[in-house]
Amino acid sequence: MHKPTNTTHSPSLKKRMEQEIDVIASHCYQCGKCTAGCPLNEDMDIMPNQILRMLQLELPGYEDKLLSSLSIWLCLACDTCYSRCPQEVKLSQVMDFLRQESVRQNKVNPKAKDILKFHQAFLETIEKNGKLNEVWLTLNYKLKTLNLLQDINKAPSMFFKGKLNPIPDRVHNVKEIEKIFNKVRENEGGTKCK
Amino acid sequence: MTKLQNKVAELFENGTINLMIGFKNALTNQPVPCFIENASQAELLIYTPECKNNLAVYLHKPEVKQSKKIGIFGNMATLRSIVQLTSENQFWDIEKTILTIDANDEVIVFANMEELETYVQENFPDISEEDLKLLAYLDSLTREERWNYWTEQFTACIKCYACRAVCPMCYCSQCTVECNQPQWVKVSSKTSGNMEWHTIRAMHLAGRCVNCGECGRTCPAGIPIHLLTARMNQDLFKEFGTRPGFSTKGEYALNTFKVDDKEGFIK
Amino acid sequence: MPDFEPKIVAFVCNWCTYAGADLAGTSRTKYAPNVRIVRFPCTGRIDFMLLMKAFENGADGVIISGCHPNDCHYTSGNFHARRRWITFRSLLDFIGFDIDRITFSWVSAAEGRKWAELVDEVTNTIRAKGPFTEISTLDSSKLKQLFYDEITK
Amino acid sequence: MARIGVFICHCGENISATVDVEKVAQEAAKLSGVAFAIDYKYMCSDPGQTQIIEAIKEHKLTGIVVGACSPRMHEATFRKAAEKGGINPYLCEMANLREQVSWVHARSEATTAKAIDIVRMMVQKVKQDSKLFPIKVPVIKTALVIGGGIAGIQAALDIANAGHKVIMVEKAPSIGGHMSQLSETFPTLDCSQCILTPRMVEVAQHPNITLHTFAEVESVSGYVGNFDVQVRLKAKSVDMKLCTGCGSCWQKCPNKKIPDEFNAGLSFRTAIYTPFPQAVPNKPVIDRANCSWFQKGKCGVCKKVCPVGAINYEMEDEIIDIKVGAIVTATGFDIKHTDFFPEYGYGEFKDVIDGLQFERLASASGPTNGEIRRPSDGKIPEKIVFVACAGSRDKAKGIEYCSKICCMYTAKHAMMYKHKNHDGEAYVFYMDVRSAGKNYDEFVRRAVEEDDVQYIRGRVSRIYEKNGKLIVKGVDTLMNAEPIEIEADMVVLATAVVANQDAESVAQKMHISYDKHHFFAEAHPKLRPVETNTAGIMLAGACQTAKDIPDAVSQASAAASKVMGLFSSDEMTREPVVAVVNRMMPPQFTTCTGCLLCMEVCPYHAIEREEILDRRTGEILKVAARVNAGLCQGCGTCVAFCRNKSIDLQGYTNQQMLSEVIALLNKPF
Amino acid sequence: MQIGFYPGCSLEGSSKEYSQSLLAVAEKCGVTLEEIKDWSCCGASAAHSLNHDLSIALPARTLALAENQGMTEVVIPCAACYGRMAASQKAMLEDASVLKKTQGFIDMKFLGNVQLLTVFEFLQKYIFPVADQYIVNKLNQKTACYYGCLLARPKELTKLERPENPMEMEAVMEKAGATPIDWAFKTECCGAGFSMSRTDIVAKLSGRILEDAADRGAESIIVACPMCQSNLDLRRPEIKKQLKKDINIPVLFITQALGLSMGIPAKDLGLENHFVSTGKAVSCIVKKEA
Repeated sequence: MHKPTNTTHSPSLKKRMEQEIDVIASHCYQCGKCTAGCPLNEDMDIMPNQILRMLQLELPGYEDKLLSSLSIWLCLACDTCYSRCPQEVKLSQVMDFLRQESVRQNKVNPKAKDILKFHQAFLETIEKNGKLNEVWLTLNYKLKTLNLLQDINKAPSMFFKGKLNPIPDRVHNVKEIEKIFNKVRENEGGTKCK
Repeated sequence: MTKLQNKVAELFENGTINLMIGFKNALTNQPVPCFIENASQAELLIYTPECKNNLAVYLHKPEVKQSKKIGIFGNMATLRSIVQLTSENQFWDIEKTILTIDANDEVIVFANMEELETYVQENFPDISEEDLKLLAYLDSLTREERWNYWTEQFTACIKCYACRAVCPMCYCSQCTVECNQPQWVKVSSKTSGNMEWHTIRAMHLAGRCVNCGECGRTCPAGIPIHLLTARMNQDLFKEFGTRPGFSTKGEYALNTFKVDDKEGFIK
Repeated sequence: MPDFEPKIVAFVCNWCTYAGADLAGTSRTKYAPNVRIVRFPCTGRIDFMLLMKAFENGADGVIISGCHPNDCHYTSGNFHARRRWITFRSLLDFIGFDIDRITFSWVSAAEGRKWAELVDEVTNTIRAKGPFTEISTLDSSKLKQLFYDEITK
Repeated sequence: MARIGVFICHCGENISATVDVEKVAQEAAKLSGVAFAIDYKYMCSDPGQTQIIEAIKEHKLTGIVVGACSPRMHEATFRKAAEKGGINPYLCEMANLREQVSWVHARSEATTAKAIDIVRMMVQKVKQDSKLFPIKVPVIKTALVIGGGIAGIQAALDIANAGHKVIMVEKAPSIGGHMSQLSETFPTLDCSQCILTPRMVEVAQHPNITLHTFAEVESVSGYVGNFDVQVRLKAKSVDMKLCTGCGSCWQKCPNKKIPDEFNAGLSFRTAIYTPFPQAVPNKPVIDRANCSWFQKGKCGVCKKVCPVGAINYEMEDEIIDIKVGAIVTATGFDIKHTDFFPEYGYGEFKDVIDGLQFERLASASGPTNGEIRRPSDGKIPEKIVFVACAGSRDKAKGIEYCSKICCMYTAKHAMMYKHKNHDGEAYVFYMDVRSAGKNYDEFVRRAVEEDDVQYIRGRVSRIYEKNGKLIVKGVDTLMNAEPIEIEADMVVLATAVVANQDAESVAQKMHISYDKHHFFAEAHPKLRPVETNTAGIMLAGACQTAKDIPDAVSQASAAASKVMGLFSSDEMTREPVVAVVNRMMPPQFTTCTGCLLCMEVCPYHAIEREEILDRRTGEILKVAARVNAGLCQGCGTCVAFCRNKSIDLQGYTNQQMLSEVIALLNKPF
Repeated sequence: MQIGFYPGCSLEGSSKEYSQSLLAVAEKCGVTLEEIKDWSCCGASAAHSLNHDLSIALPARTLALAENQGMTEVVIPCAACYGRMAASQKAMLEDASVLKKTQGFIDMKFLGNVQLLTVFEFLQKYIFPVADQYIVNKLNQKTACYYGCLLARPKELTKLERPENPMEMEAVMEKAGATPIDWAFKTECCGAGFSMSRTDIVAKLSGRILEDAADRGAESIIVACPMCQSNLDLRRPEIKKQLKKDINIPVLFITQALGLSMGIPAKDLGLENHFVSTGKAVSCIVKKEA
């Protein structure tokens, strides 16, 4: 049983979100159209419209529930919700925000660890090469997740079809890319890309 | 005889016009406005880039209006004025034939207002370079500096109203400054009264002035008053996209509105 | 000057702001007595010259207020007024007039409190700015200066 | 020389508690032109007013200032007093010393000073006041009703029954409007036509009503009591006098494949047609756009078969001029069609239909004779999904408002379907059920409880077709946002109610204002809901906003009563606070330069072009602006706009406003 | 007039046949594409999932490069890359503070004067006018044109006329002599970025898409996004498990299909790089009767 409490101290998750991205939680009037259209609604633990509801209510305990939910990691940013939302709520941006917040406070849902690791592996590869090299990404990811055997069957054929080239094709001034990463990190002590 | 002179002579002969307003050389070899009353005088007519005067102003003069069929030679400013004045419903009582000389000095006689309009719109001029410089300079000043600059200028004003006399847009039979019930503008030419005059003038021309610059050129005190209206025009175009002397059905900034006009300054 | 009390003239429309000011009264909302209200049928009626005249005659600040957009009793008077103000402001600003002494505001017949707050706010800002002398001293000082320049030439 | 009297009211203690009223009166007495000043406990009381009246007589006052409450409170009172005293009522001004002084400031020097300033200001003003006299305009006691839907019909009948002439203009070939298309009506489920058609006939037969169908208003000029209206009678190509309505023409007409507007496109009609069997008048017109005679120049069958020779291809549009005193605008509404909904298939799925189409399917006189069948294959649907708020309350689609009638008619639709197909399933996707109204919520509950219609709270995200079924992807927000997929046979979208296509141009013709959705604007959202801002033009029905039948009808009767009120006297008086263009001796005539830029400024189109002619030769001497006092409402926008002050506003003249300002400031506060 | 070209990472790796075929078609029609020198990754879904600033900065670098290299238009065939690039451009143009910040990150100037083209826009603008003279074959098959998310959404970036049921790809396919089918999953999501981290989801989503296409008798599926292609092509075994049935409709890139119609040999279009044999699609092709 939740008791509404207006937490005057630290700004609520909603307030912080509305600071950072161009979404006003109260715009959502809970019609559920987002959930109805979401390709992953069956797999989500908290439905898209409920995520907004929880933001709106600002009840204690909701913040943790949200940040440790699986849904925010399942969202594929396919924007089906936004494109049909009668109130034009940019839900995919909400998801991005929640993901980043959940990493900051490291509340990432254990079931989502792989997804997170993939993203991190991805960014690391870019930071190193400036471009994505699928072999590196794959190896890097598999090392992170330790499920080395996944897709092992595909590798050779991919290789022969020329879809995998183990020699990383790099951006010439990779330093630039690194710089960008570092600057971004400094700028907001927020999400570490590592 | 030049193309222009021929054309005008022809217009006289076939009776299209019985008065021509144009430019001739004065003794000083300065071009001055002139009135041609028959074909034989046509050869006086000249046109050089120095012919800056806005001849549209003469179209208001009763003496001119008397000779109903009037030909007028238009530099860009004059043409724009005619367009603007038409949108202000001023030429219901005269027949006018409008001539100009285009870039590859061909003489154009406009068959109708639409033609004139399109010509004006195609060759629509910008504010002159030096005016832009001046405006930019004034913008660079602080408010107080601007205030001092302009009050200096207004102090120099002697209220001769030459600016009004040369302006084709100032055609009121009785100007606000002549109203004394109530007395809107102080009669004396003290600074404050002068400022009243110049603000009124600027406001009344805002969105109507065609930037011919006559007022500035003619001012005996050398006050760059044309800048006031020039700036008004800039701002109105920025705010509302209206351009004086652009169309005979011209949208005038101050008698129209948009529901979403910006109002950041309103509390 | 410590005990300076600004003179503020308010040009308001009859249907919204004047009624709003009345409402402030009926609900006994207190505000600074520095303001004097001149009643117009509509903001569209307010001639820009009246602002000049107010300042010339010793006003330190002017409030212009009427119905919110779309609420005009005459449907569009305030819209026309708004354009006139936009234009006049940019002119005043261009000649270096201190436009912060003019306050534009929409106050509806229901916004008695807003009116009271507006008056107090304006009174304070103007009090802080001090008396408005730029125009009243114009004739004397400017002319003197001119003679001085002449002499020192 | 002005002799002004100043009367300062204590208003009990209301003023005197904070303002030193005696001082105010004394100061006032010192003002030039003030012949008499006094303060008194209650000026508005009888003795107070008597004092004023006597003072006027005794001191031969030329004007009075009453320093009391707000003019919005007692101006009328004191102006009457002034009149009783024998001076023109408009020579009385009020200084607002209560609402704007004593009630808002503490007792202090400054407060009293302010009071004095205000009095001084009003004294200056009253000195400049001139006698004004109320404007009287005659009233033409004929009303124009635009639109022959239920609202128009109701208004017309009410006015006509009160004994006034009414002219009704309807753009369709028959009156009846949308109501004639409805099957049954909520909350009683009685047949729409059964209650409507008698009214339609009554209109046609009423001695006071002139009916113009297939006609449109071309232009409206003039002002309250005296409108000049041009009406275009579109060529019907059928001579109404000769035609007997036998119908042999449309039975024989070869162009049979024209989508039938009356059946919402679910069936076809012919090129010469009467829109529906109960049409009034029940005589056909030719739809020239679809007639081979007018398009290809051949055919002429109808002319051949017409027994009375009523067909006339040469007939042309006719413009008639009518004079009316008041106008009731009842032009009705339209609905969004299914092609408005990308996520519901851009209107490409035949079995996704809108509310009106369902009405026709369910109507006994409809294309299926009241059997609800799928447009695609004529099968009787076993599962229908009803989608409420389709397009309404949808900012993304540009319609933020609630369409008001959908909740009720959706419940009705679901009910009717269940009544006709007992083992069919009906699902309603809704966001809220808005059923405020007499017996409305009971009606909705009946749908749920007795006819077990399934209400699911949530919006439908998408509809697509698969193997002849419509897959409806929704969600149940009450069931932990459980996604729901329904394989339906038919989907009914309760599409948004919108303004008519031509609403904007109609409004512009009438010079009435409208909102951004092109619904016509009432003069005041609460207190003047049936009048427009243009005096003499009233609103009725859904042209103002979405309305159900009872609302439309009550507003229509209200509009009618407003018209009757206007018609109750032969002439109407109006406040003389109007703008005037100055006049002077020839040859000047006026200082107006006739730039006519002010015409655009006037919200009431009250400024006209005037040509001043030479009496003998008749040649134009001058062109100037003229204010039509009948139309002018006295906002004064033109006055502030006029460059050389040729226009002035009575009661708020330039002279007055300026001297008020100066008077106000010429003393330190 | 130089048309810039941003292949993006996948087009250099798992989907190189996409760029291969695009370039082949362009060459055939005498249009030269200029690859942006030293371009870098757009950050894809990882960047915007983990770091907002980064998701703008990474594309910004490449955009700035393109500007410096004097490009006025850049084709971005990869739907994902296009989405990120366009989003970044929009964000910077609309918000001065973002622009300032980002320029700081990449320390390069960004003007925003490069116009980004989706593969459709490119084809319509540069290939369509000349296409007919090169089209020699009729694909002669029922194709399901599959857009996925990023080509259709968000609506303010992908300038499609009918985001819920787009027709741009159909137009191309009709030119190529195929018969596009009307189907329901055109713009449903394929699982996109989960191709590695959540294969189960990919299988489910892509499964639905394949199934609907199959049910409606598609002989080939046409895509314009490397992620869609690899999910629908590469993940067949998982999809098979999911659907408990085998669907072997080949998945071609729009440019491959167009290439085929222009008679470009399958090899130069990288058609043999697919997991699901494209033979079926190729076999349908007939000569176009003059």
